[in-house]
Amino acid sequence: MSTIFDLSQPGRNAAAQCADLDGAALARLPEAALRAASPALPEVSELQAVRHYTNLSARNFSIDSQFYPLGSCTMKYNPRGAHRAASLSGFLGRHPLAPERASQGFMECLFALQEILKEVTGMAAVSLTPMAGAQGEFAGVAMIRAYHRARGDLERREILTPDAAHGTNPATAVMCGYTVREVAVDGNGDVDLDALKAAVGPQTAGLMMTNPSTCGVFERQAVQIAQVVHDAGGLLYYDGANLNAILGKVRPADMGFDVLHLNLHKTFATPHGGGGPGAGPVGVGERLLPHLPVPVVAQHEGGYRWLTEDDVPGTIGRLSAFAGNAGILLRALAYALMLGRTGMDRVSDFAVLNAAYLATRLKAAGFELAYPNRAATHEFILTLAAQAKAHGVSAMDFAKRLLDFGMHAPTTYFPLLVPECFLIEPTETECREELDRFVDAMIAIAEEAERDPEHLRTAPHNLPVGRLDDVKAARDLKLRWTPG
Amino acid sequence: MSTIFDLSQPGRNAAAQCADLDGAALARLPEAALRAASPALPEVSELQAVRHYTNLSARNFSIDSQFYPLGSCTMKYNPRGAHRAASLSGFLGRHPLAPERASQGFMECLFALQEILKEVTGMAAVSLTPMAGAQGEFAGVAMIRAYHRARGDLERREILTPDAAHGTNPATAVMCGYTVREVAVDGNGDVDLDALKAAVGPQTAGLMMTNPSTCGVFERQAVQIAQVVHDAGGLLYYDGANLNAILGKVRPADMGFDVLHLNLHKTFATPHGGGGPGAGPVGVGERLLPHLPVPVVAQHEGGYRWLTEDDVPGTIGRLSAFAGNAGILLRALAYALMLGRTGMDRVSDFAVLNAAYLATRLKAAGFELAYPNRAATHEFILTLAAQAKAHGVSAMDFAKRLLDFGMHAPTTYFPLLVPECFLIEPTETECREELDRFVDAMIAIAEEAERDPEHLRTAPHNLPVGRLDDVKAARDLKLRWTPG
Amino acid sequence: MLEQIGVDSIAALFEEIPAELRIGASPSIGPGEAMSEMAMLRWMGERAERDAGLVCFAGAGCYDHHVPAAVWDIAGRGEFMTAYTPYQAEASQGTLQLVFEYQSMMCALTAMDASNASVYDGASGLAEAILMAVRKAARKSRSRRVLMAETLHPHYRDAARNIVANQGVEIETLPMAGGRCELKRLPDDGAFAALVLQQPNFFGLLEDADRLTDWAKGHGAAVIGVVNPLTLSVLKPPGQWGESGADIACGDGQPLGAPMSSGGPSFGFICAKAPLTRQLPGRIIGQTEDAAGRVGYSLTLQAREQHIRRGKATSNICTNQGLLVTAAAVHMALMGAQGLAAAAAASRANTLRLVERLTAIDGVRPLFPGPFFHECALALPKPAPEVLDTLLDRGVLGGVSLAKHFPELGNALLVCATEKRSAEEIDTYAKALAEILR
Amino acid sequence: MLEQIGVDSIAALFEEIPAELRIGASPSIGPGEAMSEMAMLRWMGERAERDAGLVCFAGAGCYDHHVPAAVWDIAGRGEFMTAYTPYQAEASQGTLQLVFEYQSMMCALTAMDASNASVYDGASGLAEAILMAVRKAARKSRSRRVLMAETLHPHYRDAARNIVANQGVEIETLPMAGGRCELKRLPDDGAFAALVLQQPNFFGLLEDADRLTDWAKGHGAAVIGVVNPLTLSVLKPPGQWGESGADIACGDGQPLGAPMSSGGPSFGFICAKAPLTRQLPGRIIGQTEDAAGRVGYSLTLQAREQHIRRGKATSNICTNQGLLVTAAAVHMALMGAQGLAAAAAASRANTLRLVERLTAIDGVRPLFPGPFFHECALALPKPAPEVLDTLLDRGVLGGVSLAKHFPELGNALLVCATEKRSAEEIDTYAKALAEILR
Ligand SMILES: Cc1ncc(COP(=O)(O)O)c(C=O)c1O
Ligand SMILES: Cc1ncc(COP(=O)(O)O)c(C=O)c1O
Repeated sequence: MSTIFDLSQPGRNAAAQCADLDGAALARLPEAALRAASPALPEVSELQAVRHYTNLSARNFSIDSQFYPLGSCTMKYNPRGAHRAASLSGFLGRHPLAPERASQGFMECLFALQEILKEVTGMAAVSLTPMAGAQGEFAGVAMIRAYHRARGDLERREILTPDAAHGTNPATAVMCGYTVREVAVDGNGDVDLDALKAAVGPQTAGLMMTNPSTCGVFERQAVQIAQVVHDAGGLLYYDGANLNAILGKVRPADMGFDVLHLNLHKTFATPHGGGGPGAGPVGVGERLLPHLPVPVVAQHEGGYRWLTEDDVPGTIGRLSAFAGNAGILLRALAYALMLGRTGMDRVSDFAVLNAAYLATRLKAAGFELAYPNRAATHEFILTLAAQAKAHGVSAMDFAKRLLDFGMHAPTTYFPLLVPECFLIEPTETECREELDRFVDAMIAIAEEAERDPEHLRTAPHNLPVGRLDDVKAARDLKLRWTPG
Repeated sequence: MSTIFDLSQPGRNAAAQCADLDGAALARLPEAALRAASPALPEVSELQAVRHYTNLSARNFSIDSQFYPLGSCTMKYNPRGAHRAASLSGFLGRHPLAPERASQGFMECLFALQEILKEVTGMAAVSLTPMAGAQGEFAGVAMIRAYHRARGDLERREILTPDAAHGTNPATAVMCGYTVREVAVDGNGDVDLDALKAAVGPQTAGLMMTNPSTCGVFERQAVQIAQVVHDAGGLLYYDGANLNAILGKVRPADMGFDVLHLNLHKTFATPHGGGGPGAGPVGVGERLLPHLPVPVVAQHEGGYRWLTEDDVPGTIGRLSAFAGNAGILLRALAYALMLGRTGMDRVSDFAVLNAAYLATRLKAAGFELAYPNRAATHEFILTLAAQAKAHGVSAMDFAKRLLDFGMHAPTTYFPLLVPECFLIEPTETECREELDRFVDAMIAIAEEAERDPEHLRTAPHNLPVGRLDDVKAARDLKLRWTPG
Repeated sequence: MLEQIGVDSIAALFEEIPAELRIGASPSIGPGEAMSEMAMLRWMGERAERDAGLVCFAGAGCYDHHVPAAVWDIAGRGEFMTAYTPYQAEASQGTLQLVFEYQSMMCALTAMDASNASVYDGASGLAEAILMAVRKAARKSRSRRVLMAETLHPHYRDAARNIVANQGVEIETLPMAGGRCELKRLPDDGAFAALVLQQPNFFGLLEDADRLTDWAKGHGAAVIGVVNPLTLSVLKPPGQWGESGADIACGDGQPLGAPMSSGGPSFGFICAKAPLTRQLPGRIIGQTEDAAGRVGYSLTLQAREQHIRRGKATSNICTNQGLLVTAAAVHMALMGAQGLAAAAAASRANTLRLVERLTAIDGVRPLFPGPFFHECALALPKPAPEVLDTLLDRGVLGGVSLAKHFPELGNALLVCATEKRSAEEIDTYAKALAEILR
Repeated sequence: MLEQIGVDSIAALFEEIPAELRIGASPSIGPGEAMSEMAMLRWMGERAERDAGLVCFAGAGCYDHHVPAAVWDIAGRGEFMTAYTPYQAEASQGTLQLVFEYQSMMCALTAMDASNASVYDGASGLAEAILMAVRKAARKSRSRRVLMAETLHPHYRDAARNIVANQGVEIETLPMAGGRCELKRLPDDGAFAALVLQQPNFFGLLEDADRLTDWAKGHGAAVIGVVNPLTLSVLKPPGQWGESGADIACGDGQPLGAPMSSGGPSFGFICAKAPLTRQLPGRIIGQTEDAAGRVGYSLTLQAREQHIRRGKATSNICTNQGLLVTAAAVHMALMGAQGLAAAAAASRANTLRLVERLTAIDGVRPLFPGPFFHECALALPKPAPEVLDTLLDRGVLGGVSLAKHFPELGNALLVCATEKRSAEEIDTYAKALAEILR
């Protein structure tokens, strides 16, 4: 499809969006500060822009249009009502630095969300400010660091992660100045306790893990793991990306975690926006309370006030210009209000039911589960190694061919431990018929893999473009439009 | 694609939309008034409904996604800003029967629109209440009828229309209790003055016509026609569907028209919504003033008030439950405000420029114009009779094949006078490149008609369905979903 | 572009317009300086703001119901909103299938066989329904008389009469007693083409639809039921009234996903029993197939319509209220029968509460006996317009005065509390009214 | 479904969770009774309403600009809003091409060679930019010292420091005089990895970006320009500062289509000169082809990212602010260079007017000399927080107090009037302030 730049014609514009350029206002600016030539932005009519982007949008798979069982990502339906609530003009039009007195409605919402997240996680306090899971991780590990430092315990230079951990975990540890040591996961998807015991020591600042793990199984030794790490003087970090599997069933605090982040955009109703935004609030136990990032909302004389650096002297400080992704926090609150007490529980009920059903059916259809002895949680892993060996088709070939069936592919090649893997998360909002359609497609593709593997290897065939050359993209770097 | 009923499963619902059913509230109703069984509406989750209708929407051509040169229909881009303005919660939340004191903002808007429409048409007064062009026509002809009756002139039983008139014109005349007499249009698209003179008489209540006419040319004898009809005691009705061709250039009142309707959804910014809604305000000269349909907004003691039957005793009365399609009227006002004085003129400038350019290019490409001696107005007619004769392909075949090129077809077979015709209205909001693409497509199809006419006759080939069997639709009537 | 056309100015393109008609170089029409979108939104916003903020207890044909957020997110999609009437079926399957689904839902709600794709609104739709019945009668009784319940919404009565009178149709009134049709005054003289009754009626009361229908059928008249589609989730559908059901069900679709919007746009619906299908006005969508046997949808029975039949069409309607039908289909799919019934029940519960609170005030009492659905007419000790005006100062739109259309009923006020009204809002209203009437 | 799985209850699916960890049958977590969408919207609506209605004269990194209605009509389309990060390129060409276009636009605005697909916000983005420069310096000067203008937004300074300090990066301050960087206090000791300057700076004043850039380049330090993208429609882009241009341009994209939204979500952008491309954090989209030679787009240079490189990634960022980038691309396409420049100029004109009006009041004067862009720091005769509080009662959000971050500046207030502020609103503010200070 043409780019918007290809549609551009000098002098064309969306007239209604151009106030008269008040040259006089610019006259008093120093010449040297001004730009010599207008930036080369596209010059198009309003219709052209609207049509171009409308047509572009049709080239996306999305929850609103397709089944999207991308493991670890929780691509579920997020109620439009939550989006509406966050889009109320009173919220959208609020300046972040408005005085507290003029912010009580908003602050009440944030406070309510803090309380809800405390309840569902069992933590002592929550700060809503991190802007995504990875920033939540950063905040959490930075707090662990601040904790050890505050105690004068300066030699703890290492963060442990299971080798199946999400990439953000080790990357976060490094951003916080730590080195990473990976701990093996055993054949049933549990952390190898002996390996862990061997790995911990006085250099251990903490362990980052998620539960259910990225292997799609519930880590049964969570309490023992906590024991081992705590005994070594380390703290436990809970990556909350998989919370939808246990919402209302288990609280991370009860498993012994000291600090966690939640991916509100996964568990609590934010559509993923083609890459974001999200929100990654952190929750802490008593030990890390003094280090919570600011701002935080506190109740105060029948109203609400911001806690800042002055109130939390040990804070790791602010991590963004204002108070985080406010709009995403409001969506999460709206969602929680609609779920209510009983609904929280239902989220994990259906997340796990759907995954278990899908796993059962795929297994019955002859697919191999990576952890056949384990119960599926909200997601589970298939390994297509047998198909790869027999027919020379990779998990990626399966994935691309699924697109032709009008379904997004599951997560491929993650976790890295499992060869030719599909990490499948149907989510709690899909209905059985959609799951059945997926099974049908998988069966059809498996048959095709036998009959005509080349058709898989060259898939997709029904999309606007065929399989794209990633190597060329990286080799002949073209990162912006240039004329001609 | 499955229907929403096919997705239905007993007991499923969009939980957040179901308040608890308060059985007690219904208990006190008489048994006989209650329904025995719940209506068979679909039972689906919110995700299912959203996904179903999102995917259905992708099966539409629309202005936002395609060039749509449907003659007479003015499929132009309507600024999203106008839609936004009409969607302001103060407007959407207003009850139609709120007292005037609580309606001054809204009424000021309607009054402003009345004034603008008076100015652009030159009429003495405007009533905004008709809900579409055809209801505007009804109101206009009903006023003509009321006028003659009020004068005791009871023998005028006939309404004249050019034979090229839009179907709503004769249908309206009949709805108003008149018989219709058609007057021939000559080879240049002008009304045959002699035929008109022969047709008028004491039975003539009035003449309905549009200018530019449905032949896509400006009726040059408008003043003479008015003279003839007026001399015979009839009144002149102006069908304002084509006003975008002359906005700011000529006023219908100056051409001698006594009454008119405007299609706000064509000239003044309302997207057509897959069939509506629209708004068809009527304007009248002095003679019909006493018969204007109510309600109308009047200025009153520094504010605004409704004129009703009590204020306009000769009114043809109200035509709808409330005050017409308020939301569409607000869009029209928003659009007019953005156009301003100079913008009105620009509408017709570009409407005509685009049509003239397209006509010139198509002619140069070998297509036959129906009125080659005439200047194009905002639209023009092509006749594909030569192609039909040479290759056995109809205008409909051309139309269907155009769809394959990602463009909507022009209006086909209207006006009926011109064989195998395309009535083409590019509209004022399209840019030149889009027009050129259309010409390219037409040339490609014309070549294909020579080479492979069957490919046209079986088009479309690239859409979700092939050519649909209209005969079967009418013969095996299936007007609603039934199970199985 | 001018060069290709062969002219040297845009003005030259208008040369066929006789010079004496042309407005001239600088037209002085229109509303002053062009506003940017920003300036326009400010101007309109100020006016919208001016009327905003009343808590609505008015009904009378237009109701403040909840509309799920998803409804207009979907209906507002460009592909639905900026498409035209689906003349090119293959490029319009989105609209066509959606309307087919809508027709199916409306048939389910009304227990009728066919639905069209909408008319302008409930009132003008009633006129079309009457014309359908008169055309049908033309083959039998040839009657052009229509009997209309006095308990019908007065605006519906007016609009319908204003429209059908042009074709010589006469409307006669079936009088009411106690706010409902007086059965014993059903006339015995001559033939009627149709009986028009509203259920629940204008006052929110339930008519004896069964007996009225049976009477009409017994007298050779068609029955036209004017109904509120939301209440049909609970109430007996017109297609099942009496022994053989009404012939036509019509009404306003506003309670199905349309904001009040000052009364428009909403949409009118018309559903009919099979023998009347070909009398329906406007668009109708039918299911069909392409050459490969794929199911598709297209406009059907077009020979009823003005663009084909011109003067012989069943109506002059062309543009209808398509986008509102789109919203209604999505609304019904999201709400389901259960959601609609819950909204209807909650509206009734709230109105019961409201009436209880208001009639606890000295001098306020129900105007009529008998069960109402979710609207109720009250008798006040002071003129209703005056009371309503004072309530405005307290942020309450207290209902609709019946003074204009039913002066004989005294100080009468029609109130309604939908499912959106909270207990506090209802109590606020009661408190305000008590103070005003003190 | 349970039958197929072979269990008899949903609870059985959770049996692997150790019993002692399970919350039990009736969890008491969460916010009470489930609300319907309607009830939730009422609850949230009441709170949104509570803070609404102030006329905004606050800026300081978040601005009340006009956003064309089309922007969010497009960005809010389900296909954009409910898609994930475009890992499956063939099924994500919509997002991918759009971001590619966005990158191109940002490069045009900043005169840089490459842009990423967004980071969280301007402040955290600055931290990433600093880490980029430090990594680059690791190959040369190995300096971990960064010189940061005192005139930078204090929240940016804090956030950046809080983030980079964990990696042992030291931030030193380049002091200001008269609200601008004091050139003569540019240090001479040792090497810096980077110089960070903001243009226009926190006080709205214009720095001598050319000389600052030349100094830094002369001393082997990278230049990081923190810029407001709207002003770049008018101001010299960082890529052209001084002799050879800044190395990195970053900032907050909020002025490009994002409502103020209490500060988020907006998005951070980072653009860089070619040598730094591979140091960029987060997603980058590249153009490529399929086997048939059709142009397509995909995530590229993924070897920088955490999902591939884990601990060796350039950043831990994963989820970014994609939807806001979507809005920004549509916004820039609709506004064009001309529209952006007009909005910037109108904002400046309004702020000039505002400052003129406010400084006409006794005791109110500009805090600093010299040209500002569209924000201005004023000196007041009373403490700013107190004045702001009183202004609230008159519906005016009068600006941002500098008391907390710059107590040494006395009673200082930072004001801003965007293109959305009308002359009347400005006059209302001036009148209110005059009364308060009387
Ligand atoms: C298990 C896990 N941890 C962490 C993250 C990072 O969260 P975010 O993308 O919000 O930064 C993700 C997201 O993909 C995840 O799946
Ligand atoms: C020339 C002409 N007249 C009248 C009408 C009828 O207008 P409406 O569809 O709004 O009823 C149309 C609409 O198609 C038209 O093109």
